[in-house]
Amino acid sequence: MSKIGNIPVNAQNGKKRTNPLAGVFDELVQFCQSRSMFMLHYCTGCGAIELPPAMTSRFDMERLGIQPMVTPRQADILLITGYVSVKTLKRVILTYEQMQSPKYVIGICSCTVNGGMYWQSYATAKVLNEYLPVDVYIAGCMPRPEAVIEGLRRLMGNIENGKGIAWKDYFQRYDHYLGNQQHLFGNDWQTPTDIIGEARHYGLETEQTCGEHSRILEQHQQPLEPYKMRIKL
Amino acid sequence: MTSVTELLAELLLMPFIAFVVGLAMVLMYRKIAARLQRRIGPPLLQPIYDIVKLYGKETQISHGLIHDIGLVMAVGGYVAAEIFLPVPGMDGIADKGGIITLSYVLMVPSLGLALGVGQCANPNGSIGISRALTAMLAYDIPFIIVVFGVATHYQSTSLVGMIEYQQIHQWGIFEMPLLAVAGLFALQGMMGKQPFEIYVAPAEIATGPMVEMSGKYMGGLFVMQTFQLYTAGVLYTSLFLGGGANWFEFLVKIFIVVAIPMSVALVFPRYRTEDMVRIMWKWPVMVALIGIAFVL
Amino acid sequence: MRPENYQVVSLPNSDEYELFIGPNHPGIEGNYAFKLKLDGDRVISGKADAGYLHRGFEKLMEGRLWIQNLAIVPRICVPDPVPMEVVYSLTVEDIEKTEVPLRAQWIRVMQLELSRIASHLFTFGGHAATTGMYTPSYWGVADRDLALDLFEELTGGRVYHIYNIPGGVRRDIPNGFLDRLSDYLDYLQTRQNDYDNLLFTNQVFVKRARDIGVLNQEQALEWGVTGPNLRATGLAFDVRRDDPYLIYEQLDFDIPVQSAGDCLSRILVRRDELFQSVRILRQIIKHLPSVKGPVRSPIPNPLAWNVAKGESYCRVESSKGELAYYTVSDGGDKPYRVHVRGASSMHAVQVLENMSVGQRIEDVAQIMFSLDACPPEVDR
Amino acid sequence: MKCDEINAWLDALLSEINEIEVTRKSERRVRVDVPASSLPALLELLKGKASYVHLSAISCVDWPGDEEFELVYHCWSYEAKSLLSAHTRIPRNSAEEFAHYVSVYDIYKPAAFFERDIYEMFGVYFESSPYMEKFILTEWNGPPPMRKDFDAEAYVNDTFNWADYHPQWLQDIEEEGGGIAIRPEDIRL
Repeated sequence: MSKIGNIPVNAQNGKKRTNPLAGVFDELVQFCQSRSMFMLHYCTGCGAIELPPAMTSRFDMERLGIQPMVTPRQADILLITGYVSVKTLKRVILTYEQMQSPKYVIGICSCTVNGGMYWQSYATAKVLNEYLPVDVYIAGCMPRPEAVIEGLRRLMGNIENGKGIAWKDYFQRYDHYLGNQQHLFGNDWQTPTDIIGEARHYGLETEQTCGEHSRILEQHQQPLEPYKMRIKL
Repeated sequence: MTSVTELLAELLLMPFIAFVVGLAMVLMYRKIAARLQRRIGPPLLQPIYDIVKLYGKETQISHGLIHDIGLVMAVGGYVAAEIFLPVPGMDGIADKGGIITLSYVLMVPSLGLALGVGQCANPNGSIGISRALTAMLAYDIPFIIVVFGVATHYQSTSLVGMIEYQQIHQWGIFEMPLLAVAGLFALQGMMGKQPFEIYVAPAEIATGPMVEMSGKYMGGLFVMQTFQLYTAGVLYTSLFLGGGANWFEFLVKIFIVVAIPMSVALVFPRYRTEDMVRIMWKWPVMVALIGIAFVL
Repeated sequence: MRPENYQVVSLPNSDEYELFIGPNHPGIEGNYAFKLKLDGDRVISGKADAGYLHRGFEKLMEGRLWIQNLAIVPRICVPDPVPMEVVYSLTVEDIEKTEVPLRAQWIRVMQLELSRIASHLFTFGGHAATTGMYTPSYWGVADRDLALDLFEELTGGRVYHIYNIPGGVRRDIPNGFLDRLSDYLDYLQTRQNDYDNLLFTNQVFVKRARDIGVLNQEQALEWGVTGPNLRATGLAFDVRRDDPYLIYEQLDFDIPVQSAGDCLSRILVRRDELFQSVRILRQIIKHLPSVKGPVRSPIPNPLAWNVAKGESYCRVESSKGELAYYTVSDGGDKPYRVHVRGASSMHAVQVLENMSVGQRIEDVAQIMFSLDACPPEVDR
Repeated sequence: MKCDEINAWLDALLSEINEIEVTRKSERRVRVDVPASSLPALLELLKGKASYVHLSAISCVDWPGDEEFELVYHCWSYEAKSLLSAHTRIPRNSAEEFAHYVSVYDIYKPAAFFERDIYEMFGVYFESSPYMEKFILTEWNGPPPMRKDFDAEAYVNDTFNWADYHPQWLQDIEEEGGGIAIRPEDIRL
């Protein structure tokens, strides 16, 4: 596992807090997190067609502090707008693992809940929270912009109350998620992110972080080299 | 002769003021955009929320030492620029530096960003930064010509001296209208707004330099943006609008100055890189040279 | 595709690098990927990568009843769903030899044109956003939303309206609907000036879009380009006029044509088409009250409806181009085979791959949006 | 009338090819049944001499009962304003080994997309088609899914899990004898 820990992670959680104002500061950060949400600009399915109305003039999500961001590094929220085909699901998981915690997943449309109208389809994954920890589901086919905003507001409330912690579940029960991913993608599935290393770093490792599935991962894992750019002189 | 403690206080206070005013400018930009796009826009404290949130992220991915240093240079360059910009009641070291120093200091952020982004090894970032440097090259030519003309006209390279001159005589914009117009072009390029927003370009290169930035690095860029807007506004005000006799006048002037490029930005697409260079080296340079001819 | 772009650019390997546009990228339309091989910022080759939206529609349809399929066909093209319903109904009617009542045909055309307006408004914003101008996308989506409101009133669904069924439409139009439609058209025409000033005659935009992604008529025919993209090359072909369906023969409308075949002429064709749709809708508002009669012909119990044996190939003009369904029935209660010829299946794959060669990286996104490619139609 | 001329010419042209069966379905729709061996020649004649320059689509239909694939080439003529559907049948193999046919890419460029699609979905290999590789189904390892003998429902039940949703209110209703008691197949007439 340690071979792929090329990207250093500087977490603040590991340190012991001695500052008496730490609690106040945490609350301030939580409040700001709930008021400023950058959502990833990734349209995974047909529900994405209701995001432009929700973002633009008529419903204007920016008045709630929600704005689209371009790369996973910058974003807080991953909106899964509709069915995820197996091919997309791989990219979604890669994207999710590249995002910076705290990160949140919202499943929009019925298809993310239980397959929706594509329950017969051989190409779409059915239950999203088997593969990723989902904070909020917004059901409907497709949910209206009002419903999308309502779901986002609920997420904002959760974050403000300190309940938006589904991302920790991904570290705590990584073996479970990895097992489901391997069931779908085959045993040689791997991502360039060192989840177990990060979990240790954050102090979020539990007995369910590693297990039989992560052992399979270790067997198949190719050591990843950081990508170097060649500079032409 | 100001005492050392007073000077130190000014050096601390001036960047802080710049940050606060810059935040208000960011908010103003987003509000103008919202109004033009027929919507409400963000709440009043939105820029602060964004920055606090970004600094409060749990994961902070760094791409090595150079990445960190580059970001520090980018923000620090602007912080250093702020103390060369006189504001009402505070001159900082503006009378010692003058505008030549300032125009050198203003290049540091772009170079720092180039260093930091180059470390990310993301092709989008590299393309973005090469475009940013090209853009800098493009707007610096008219900018330098304008600065040269202005300095010739006022017979001074000190911003403090220029402001004093303008407050006694007349605003620079009335004495050198052509240079002021060329300066507006350079200002648009300096602020990186459409039609010269070539290096962010989300649809082309996924926000270019910011593509790998996350957490506090992204927050650093947001802070940099506030300084950038403030610097552009104050510089133009000092050169052409006579600075500010008091804070109210000063703030009104810099907000108006910044609002013009912002409003223009919202109704234009961006040029291609070579078009930007061509246009920057053609019209503003031509106008500025004619302006200089009048000044000389 | 300018002629010089056909030449293979030979460059040493070390200068080339790969860049992914998509699937998670604001410069890509929907969930789609485009892999570029670049030298500097010049594209050496592009490779489309589809399948992110693949749901296996054609297989799904084989497993569902004829009437159930109506619920899933609009999902094939999300921004412009009405042509999907209509063309599926047309194939079933063609196989069954069902006569569609005249009033239903008028109502269908009304929906088709309204859907075209909504889709084009969406495209303008997308195209402008790839060049860095975001205001038209805010305006366009907000104006499109008003069309969706009309759809909601007519059908009960904002985006997917499952309103057309084989044999007609589900129910008649609500009282006063035509007045509200007329108001909306008036509003759109008042906005025409704003859009023209902001986007279509904006000098920077014109400079940005002119002579980019040039597709001449010969190449367009060779690569099977259809719809507005073909009309932008100068060929006045429109399925509505040349292979008429429903009541398009009775309507009076022009086919806007541009000759340059670049990004600018493609968006201008769409702009003109939008106002032609307004013109068609005005005629419908005038004529529809005088067309009396039922809005659907009786069909057997839809849950046990064995459509006659046969096959049919029907096409309509969607906002993206020529949209066709090939439906085969073996006399059972489910389709034996439905093949969807997505309108942008050519544009998003082969045409885009060919056109991107030799272009600059800043124009790739613009070319894709100017072709108005709709990835779900490719993936199905 | 120009259209009529071209149509008459077309009829003469089609009579040149052996074992061809022309059905005129309506004013603008022509169905042609042609043996697999002479289809490329037919398409070449259509494009070169009868102005059918636009290949609208290639559809494939699986007929496992006849052990055959039916390929339908839909060509459109901008001048004659008529759509010609050329039907041909090729032998069908098992899913493991591909059926083979020739590509018409050298006649119609758009064919490449449709041929690749059929290759993925049905497992028909088109000789000399430029892109005979996975495109949409790159992550798919099973048999070609559009074949009739691939049972999607069984595959789905094997591969995917379902979310359990049996809330208290539904259980209450079921205790009273309600709930989802009538399945769709029970109400089929």
